[in-house]
Amino acid sequence: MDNLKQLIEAFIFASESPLSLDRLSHLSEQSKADVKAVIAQLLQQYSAGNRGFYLAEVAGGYQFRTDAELAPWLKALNRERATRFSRAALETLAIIAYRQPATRAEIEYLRGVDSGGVMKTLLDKNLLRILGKKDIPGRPLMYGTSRHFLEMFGLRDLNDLPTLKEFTALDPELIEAEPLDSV
Amino acid sequence: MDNLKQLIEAFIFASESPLSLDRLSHLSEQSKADVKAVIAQLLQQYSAGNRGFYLAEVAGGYQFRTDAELAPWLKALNRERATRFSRAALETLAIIAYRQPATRAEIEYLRGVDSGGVMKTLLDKNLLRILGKKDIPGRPLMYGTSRHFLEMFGLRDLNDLPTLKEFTALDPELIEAEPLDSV
Amino acid sequence: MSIQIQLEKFTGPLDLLLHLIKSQEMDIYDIRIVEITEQYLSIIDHMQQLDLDVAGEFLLMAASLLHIKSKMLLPLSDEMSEEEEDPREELVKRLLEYQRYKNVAELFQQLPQLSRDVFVGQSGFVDCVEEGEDKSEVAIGIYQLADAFHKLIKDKPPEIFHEVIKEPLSVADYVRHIVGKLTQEKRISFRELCSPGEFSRSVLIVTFLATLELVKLCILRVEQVGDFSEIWLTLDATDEQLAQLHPDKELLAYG
Repeated sequence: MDNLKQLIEAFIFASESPLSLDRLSHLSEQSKADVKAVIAQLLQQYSAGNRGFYLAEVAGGYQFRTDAELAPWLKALNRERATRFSRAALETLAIIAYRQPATRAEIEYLRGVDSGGVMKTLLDKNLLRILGKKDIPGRPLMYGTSRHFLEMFGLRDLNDLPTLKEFTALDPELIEAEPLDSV
Repeated sequence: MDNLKQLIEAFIFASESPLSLDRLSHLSEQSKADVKAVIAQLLQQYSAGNRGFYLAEVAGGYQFRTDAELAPWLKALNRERATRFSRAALETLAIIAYRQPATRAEIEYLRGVDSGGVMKTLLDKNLLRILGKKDIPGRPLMYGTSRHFLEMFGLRDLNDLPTLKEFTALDPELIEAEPLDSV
Repeated sequence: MSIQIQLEKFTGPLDLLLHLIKSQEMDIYDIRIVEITEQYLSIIDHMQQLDLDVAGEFLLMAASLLHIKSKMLLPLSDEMSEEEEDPREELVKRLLEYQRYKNVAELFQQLPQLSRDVFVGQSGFVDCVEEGEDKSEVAIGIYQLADAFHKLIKDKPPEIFHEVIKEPLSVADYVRHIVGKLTQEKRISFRELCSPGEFSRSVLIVTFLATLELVKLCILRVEQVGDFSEIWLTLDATDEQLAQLHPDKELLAYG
């Protein structure tokens, strides 16, 4: 290996968990002494100068980590993932999009779990709106999707959502039953 | 912010997906011009000297990535298996990448073969997305490539796609006039 | 040429045709259609002899090739020959276009791919992971939305919401109804009021509730001569009292 330092740096960078000296030596097929010398260089290199992350010795191995002092800034990164949803939020949004007006009981029937918390989050994010009360005993609230929902998904209106028929048309098993020339 | 470079480096490092200039400017609460200058420094810094990873411009943002030439070594790390693309999947991706928004009928006309199953797989892997419905009779769904597609192939944006040699697009009217079922 | 061709190796009929054209060193702009059709058909035949499933698309292309071939064999009419299209034209266009995307597909295969050739850092070890975060996050788009809904309803029996269908009945309406009837007839039996054959159970319940309500309001008098004998209802109110009677849904507190 010509450039062991480059390789060790890449291993540590790409690994999910800290890599021990033994493991690095095994992976790079180099002696532990050689790997250790390279790690010493890297440790020094990353500690000099203000870097956004540093090489940490942790859990018996080596790992790149961000500086703890940057944590307040980096928290914003997690919070801001606007286009990522939990499975629960996605399911709830999907039911309401297709079933609106939908009551909480209907949503929970389909999901099989309590959905109050998720619905509140979606309301807070302005993806849902309350359409009124349903004219049945108990007068439960009816929910629908908001304009912001349409904007977020780039839909002109709700008719732009694929129907279930269109969706299942992609399913290979259904397609086999209907050969192409007869479609 | 005392040390913008340190912060930007940490943001890019800590983010799951590439961060755009806009996003970095917003997160760091600094002007785009300032952030851009810092990124230029980082790009230079990481390209100089043999590093284990470099700062890549991909999917409209910035992300640290390992060098492709280290792949044979890094594969040994216990990681999730890489997506293997079948030829059918790559053909379908190629057509959609260059012709988006594309309908399923267009794709199947060009490939000469049913593509529903392949498209579903690509949608499941988040490489495609539904762009809405086309304003022609039957309102078929339109498909395009996703941001994840750019990330997967290390493309900055769709303009980064290689230009096709002697590319003369098939007359779109031909496709409309000759849907699969009538061929 | 060898017939040992496996259709599975080809992504479709266009792919197979391109292979044949290439292996015969033909000019794609001037395909020898008779030759290529024969070869194509013999491959399909061979597959069918081996009892292999030949996909519909391959058979469709065989039909198209035969069609083009027959057109090519027709003598050209003198007047039309200038304007008439080459029967191969559309096929050539499709083959050329397909070839381009086939090349792109090969190029994609060679591009450094994420998690195959190129790796990104793991962000899991940033010192600021928010607590209680749902880890199973998904990127979301129209497809993901449709997919989530499809999966949910696929596992569920169709529609068995315990929806209570509200009949257009209210106690207030029946209070008015009974008062109206009694104003006309002075005295009616409770049995007549309820004649069970004609009314649904909910009508009976509402009628009963309305009767009780009227008794409570001291508007109705109820008389019975002996046990299990007829129950007679008569109005026991002045016109003034009746005029003031505005049975209100909310007031009565029945649905």
